[in-house]
Amino acid sequence: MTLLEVAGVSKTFPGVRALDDVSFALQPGEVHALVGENGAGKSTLIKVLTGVYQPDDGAVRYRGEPVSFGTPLDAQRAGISTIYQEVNLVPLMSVARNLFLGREPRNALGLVDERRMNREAADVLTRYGVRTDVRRQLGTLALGAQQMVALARAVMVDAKVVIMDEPTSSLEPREVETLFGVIRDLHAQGIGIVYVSHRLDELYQICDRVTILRDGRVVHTGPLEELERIRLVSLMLGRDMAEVRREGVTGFTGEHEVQGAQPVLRAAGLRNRHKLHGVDLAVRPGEVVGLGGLLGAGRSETLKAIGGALPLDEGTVEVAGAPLRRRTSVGAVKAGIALLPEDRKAEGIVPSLSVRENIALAVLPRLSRLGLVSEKKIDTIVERFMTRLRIKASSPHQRVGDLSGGNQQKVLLARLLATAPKVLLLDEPTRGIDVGAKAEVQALVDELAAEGLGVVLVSSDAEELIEGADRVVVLRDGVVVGTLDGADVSTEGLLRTIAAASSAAASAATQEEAS
Amino acid sequence: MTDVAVRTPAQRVRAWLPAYGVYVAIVVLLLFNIAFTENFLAWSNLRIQLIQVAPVVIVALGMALVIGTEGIDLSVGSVMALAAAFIPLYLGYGVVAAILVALIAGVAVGAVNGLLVARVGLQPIVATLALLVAGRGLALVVSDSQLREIRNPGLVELGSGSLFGLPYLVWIALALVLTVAFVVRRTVFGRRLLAIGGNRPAAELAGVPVGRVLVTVYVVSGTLAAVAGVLAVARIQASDASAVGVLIELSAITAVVVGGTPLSGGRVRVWGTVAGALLMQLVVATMIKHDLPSSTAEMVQAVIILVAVYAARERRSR
Amino acid sequence: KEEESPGAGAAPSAGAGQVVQSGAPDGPTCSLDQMGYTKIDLKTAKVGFSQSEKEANPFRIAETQSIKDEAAKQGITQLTLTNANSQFTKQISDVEQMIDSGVQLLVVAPLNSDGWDSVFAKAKAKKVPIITIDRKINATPCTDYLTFIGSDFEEQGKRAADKMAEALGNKGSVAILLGSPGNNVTTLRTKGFKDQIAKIAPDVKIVFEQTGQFSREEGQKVSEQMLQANPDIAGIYAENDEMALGAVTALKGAGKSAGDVKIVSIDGTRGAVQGIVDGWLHSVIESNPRFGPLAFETATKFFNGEPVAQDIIISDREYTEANAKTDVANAY
Amino acid sequence: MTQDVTVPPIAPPPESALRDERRADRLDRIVGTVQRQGALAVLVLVAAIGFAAFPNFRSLANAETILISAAPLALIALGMTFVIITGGIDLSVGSLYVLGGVVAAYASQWGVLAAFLAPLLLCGAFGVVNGVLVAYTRMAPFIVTLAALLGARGLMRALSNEGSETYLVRSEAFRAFGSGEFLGLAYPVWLALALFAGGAVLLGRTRFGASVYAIGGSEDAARLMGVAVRRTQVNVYVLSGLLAGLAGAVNAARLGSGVTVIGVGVELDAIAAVVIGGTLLTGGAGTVAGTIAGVLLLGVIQNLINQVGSVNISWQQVISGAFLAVVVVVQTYLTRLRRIQ
Ligand SMILES: Nc1ncnc2c1ncn2[C@@H]1O[C@H](COP(=O)(O)OP(=O)(O)OP(=O)(O)O)[C@@H](O)[C@H]1O
Ligand SMILES: Nc1ncnc2c1ncn2[C@@H]1O[C@H](COP(=O)(O)OP(=O)(O)OP(=O)(O)O)[C@@H](O)[C@H]1O
Ligand SMILES: [Mg+2]
Ligand SMILES: [Mg+2]
Repeated sequence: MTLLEVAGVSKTFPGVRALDDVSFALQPGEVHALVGENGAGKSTLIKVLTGVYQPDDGAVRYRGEPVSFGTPLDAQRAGISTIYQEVNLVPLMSVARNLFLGREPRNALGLVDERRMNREAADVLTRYGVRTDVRRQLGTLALGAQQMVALARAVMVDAKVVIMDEPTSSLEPREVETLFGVIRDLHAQGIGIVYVSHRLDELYQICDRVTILRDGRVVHTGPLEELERIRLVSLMLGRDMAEVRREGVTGFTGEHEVQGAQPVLRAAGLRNRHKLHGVDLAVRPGEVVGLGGLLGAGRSETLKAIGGALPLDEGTVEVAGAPLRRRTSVGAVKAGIALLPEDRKAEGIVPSLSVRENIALAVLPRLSRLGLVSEKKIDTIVERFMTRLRIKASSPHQRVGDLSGGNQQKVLLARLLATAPKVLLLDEPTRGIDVGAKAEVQALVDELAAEGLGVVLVSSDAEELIEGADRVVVLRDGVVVGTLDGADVSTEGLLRTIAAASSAAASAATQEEAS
Repeated sequence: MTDVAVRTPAQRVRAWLPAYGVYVAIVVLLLFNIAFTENFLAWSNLRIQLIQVAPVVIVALGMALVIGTEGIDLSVGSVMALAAAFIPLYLGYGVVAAILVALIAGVAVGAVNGLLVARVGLQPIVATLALLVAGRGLALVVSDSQLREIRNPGLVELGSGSLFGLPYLVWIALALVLTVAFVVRRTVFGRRLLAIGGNRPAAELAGVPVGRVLVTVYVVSGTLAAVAGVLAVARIQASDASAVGVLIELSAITAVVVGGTPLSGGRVRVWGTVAGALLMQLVVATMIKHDLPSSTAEMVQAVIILVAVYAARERRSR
Repeated sequence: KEEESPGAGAAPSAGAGQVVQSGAPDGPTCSLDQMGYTKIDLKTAKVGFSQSEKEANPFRIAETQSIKDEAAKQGITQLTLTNANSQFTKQISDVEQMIDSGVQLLVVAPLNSDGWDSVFAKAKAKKVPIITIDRKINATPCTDYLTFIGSDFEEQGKRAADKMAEALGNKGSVAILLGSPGNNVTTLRTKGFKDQIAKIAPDVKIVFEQTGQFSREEGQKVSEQMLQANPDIAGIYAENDEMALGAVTALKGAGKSAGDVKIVSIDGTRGAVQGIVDGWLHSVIESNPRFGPLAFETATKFFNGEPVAQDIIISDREYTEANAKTDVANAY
Repeated sequence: MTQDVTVPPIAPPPESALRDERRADRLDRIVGTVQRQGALAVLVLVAAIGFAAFPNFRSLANAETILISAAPLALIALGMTFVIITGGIDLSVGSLYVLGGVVAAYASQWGVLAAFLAPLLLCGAFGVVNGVLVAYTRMAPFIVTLAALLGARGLMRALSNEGSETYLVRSEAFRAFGSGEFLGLAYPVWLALALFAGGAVLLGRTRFGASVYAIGGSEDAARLMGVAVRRTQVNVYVLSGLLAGLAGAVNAARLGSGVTVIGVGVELDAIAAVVIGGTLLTGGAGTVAGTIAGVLLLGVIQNLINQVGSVNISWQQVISGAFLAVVVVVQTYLTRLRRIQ
């Protein structure tokens, strides 16, 4: 019997047909990959399945019965557990409360048993590698750790179906392994899983079947094994296999030519209580420096500190030899530093404004005279970057909040590039971006480096880091523990450095314990 | 993602109504009055409506900008009172000097609001609530709680005179509306303000000088309120710190929201705000003219606000 | 450097003091024995005065000033003043707090005529006599409170009606500018006016009644609307002077000249009396706010064991064309 | 309910990091407590000053006066706390408070039960309308409840002959509720204490309370996490309406009549009390205990101003406005300290 099924579903948003006569079936005990370009309609399909959106047309059937979930709660009650694309938890509430919201353990009086809840939460989370005080506010956790909380929350209940919309986009290889362990387990219990990801390796590792969406339509569905990787990409992108093959899958071309010996960015002794303990970094023009390390190593903090978004207790930042005096974002942007934040929903896009306004936001002073903006100049810039980054929007005037995740990311990149920066700080630039766009972004990074920009790249995708960076600086607990150069820039090298640092730290800790 | 250009008529109305619902309501109310209110179409009557709505429009303009940044300014009524209180004290130095002092008072209160919100990080509703209370007190202190009559010919002329048949008050309001509309639409400041309202951390990271923009917005709101205070003095030919501007913050907020500007920030509808103020003015005038008791009038107002905002609300796809 | 003259009230207690109109020998009286309270010396006593509204209009300014001045004159050093700022519940707790802190005599200008139960219970327990001024409380004199000193608001309304009927020659349409809704003063001044008009001038039609909140600005706004809808209005009855002056500005704006519309109002502030001199107002019924002398005189008598009247109604004057010019200096 | 999933073992973060974090957390919690109890701290401080400076402030009777005058505002602020934590606001409480009082006084002719039930029903109904409009039409709470403010006041005036009629309380039992005492504390004070205790449990220890916080923290996330967002929203507005009506009834019992001239601006007092109590107006955080401290703080300040004697009312306003600002600035500062951790 089919577990969850949709037939002929359509969903239209103002100006966009997000789903067009889509049919999809999930069998018990299968891991079903749902793939497609950014904006193909994956998240929309998931939201239709779980009662967030009501379909305009078509039917949803669950365990053979026609259903119509009015709210996500209905779907959850019926046994469909979902991890939505953006982390959807409540940052101000404690970790434990987030984990148990709506199903808190209660005592004899019907009151929430806080003690038990905290204990159980700690137990559950340790199994997912998250060790923290569960009474802490969730928002103080790194995005990856939050993602693991969301995962634990979804899997904790007795679900028949688990839907995961890009669960790995902010996870480390190590956590991805944890996640896969969980998925295999659910699989063995006969639970149906819908799995969305832009990381193709992952799909081939754990998925049984695949459904490919393009422009809101199903273009292929079938066993994954039988589908060649190149063919999958070509189906997704709607291009010839030959063309895809020619382009290759990563966009990086290899070494960059470093121009000039003087670093364009030099950060020294960055210190912030609890987060950074003296980080040094230098980037020369045309160089791409990767920041490696595990979750919580302080990579995001380093970027934020350089970009003026994190107050520093100590440390200096120089751009092209000139020290930054005003340690604010405004000062950093003026000095030519552009930061792509990790959390694009909270710190990146302005959802209520149009694509056009979002792209122009950071360069307004340059596109204006005497405080009056020049619409013509804006149009030129916006058009240039929308074409260059292939931003898919119904028009430059579409609300950014209504774009698909990947396209939002591209809009942000466009905003940064429009400022013609000297230094680019990219925190997970390809997070949630489809293969096609990812290659484009990567190629773009190459291109920008070639133009003489200094780039700092943070990515939890080891491959991306290795291929894209000329040098990788490895962080741990807010300190630089090693640098990989030249031939050392390899996956093994990276893992070796991280492992060495871990054991050193561990032994240091034991010594401290002993004394 | 096929673009769908075809829409059913119902859909088209639904897309259109949020933006233009207020105007529809105004037309309906106008028609009602033309049919049932004596002397309604007379120019003298329309003139009165414009004069009475002018101060609300001016205050609402500032409020709309503040709301665009996801803030709110409850102190506007007290600023009006403070501006009014200063006028008679400095009239001895001439009308211009007196008006200048009044405007400076508005700038000062606005700056305090702005600093509390932008630099100290207070929630706008609390920061401006503090100034709502303290500002009124200050106005009474300044004026020694006395109502003072104004006989300065310049001010009286400002309040009751006309140019090309339109009262000065209306010209001033119109000029300010055009200016603010222009600022929102065409200036860097306008765009930045909307970005802050849409997502403050994002605006900050994009290099928008958030603090400066916010302080400016509150200063503009304070100044506009002070202008309204000066005009109120000129119009009633008296400076009455205890009564001027009482509860105008609610009228202004209502005008802004009825005009289709969401309280959640990120968007400002200047002409919608004007329309919102006009609508509420018409509602009040209609009820006064038909001599409804205050109980009925208040209940009717409640319903009209709800209907107008319901029509103009943001629709989210589900 | 002040060019403008203050609209009102520079020398409040300078004007005419209050004159008792009725109540003296024939009405019911109240004495120390009757209430069972003890004698105290007013000079060394703690006295509390609770004002209801901000001293921001001539009436309230003059009222508070008169209490203060008279207390000083009597040599009372311990006078506590509170102001409820138009919040009734604040007034209740203000008064209760004064009782807690040991005042021995309370003078209260109530914001509202009902709702004093808890205060009276407390005052009785502590044996603190309460003199209410200007507004009467719906309770038992000589039990709940000592006595009431003030005007008869309904009577004021009636007198205003007499003036209006006279001004209009018993016919024409009239608009009422009401005070704040729910306020007892509004209620009584409206009732007195309407009853009397119905009785003496049935051809005077009341075509419009809207609140002007006792404020000049609102009075002006409402009048402006009213003048458009009722261009043939002959008279305006304003329940206080401020609204009347607002109506004058509205009339000027509508191009009317002095005397076109007859305005009758109540209070007797200087600005309004000047309005009569200028011809814009027809007449003003006074409501005298200078309660200080009468209040302390009554208290002194009471503490001396003499009987005092339970209802001390003062006689209010009226200003018309005949006396306005000469008496404008007396107005507050 | 927890499924057995075997998770491949991964190296836990080193102990040293965890210890560091724990240390940070301890500080975090201390500062957090101070911040949450900031209002209480200020209250203690201000009361101490009052104690030292004014002999009359020290009396038990004065304390009782403060408590009983604060009781109605406390009830209103309790409901407001729930609404604000969901990220909403309820401007209608002032009008519902008057309406409740008028209706209670009128209904007291049918006995004490009617005197309580009638305002609860009517104001609860207003709460339902507020809640339904907020939850189902996505109109801003500010504007919905602003309309309710007007509507409820209009209704109150319509019921009381344009406000001119004051109904007297006819039920002796109801009147006794307003004036009676138990163990030295007035009944209304006991009622407020009991409801606050109940409110604290409801907010902190029930699933409903968890939903309230979740909605305020992030409405979208709460919806996706399966919180019954709309039902919870309706419930908090109903709660707020009920409590405002109850406050009106309590006040009517105490005053012995349904006074029509009260309640203007009470919503702002309630909001101020809630915010002084440390609740975020943006929603998602706050406590009932803080609110009670906020209410008392407002009462004590007023009491002290009166103790000073003859502070001009204009200056009183300047002082209370400035005071409000100072308290909130201090609190914001503490919050920020905490966030920097
Ligand atoms: N609420 C909305 N209003 C209007 N348009 C929307 C809305 N949500 C999604 N869309 C549009 O529907 C289309 C499908 O979006 P969806 O989020 O389903 O893409 P996706 O396949 O999940 O992409 P990604 O891989 O980037 O997450 C996009 O064009 C998007 O702009
Ligand atoms: N496994 C974990 N469990 C609990 N908390 C964690 C974990 N890993 C990191 N954190 C928390 O994350 C915070 C630091 O994260 P940070 O953003 O610096 O990580 P990062 O190196 O940038 O990684 P990412 O790029 O994934 O965000 C710290 O507060 C730390 O306590
Ligand atoms: Mg998606
Ligand atoms: Mg990071």
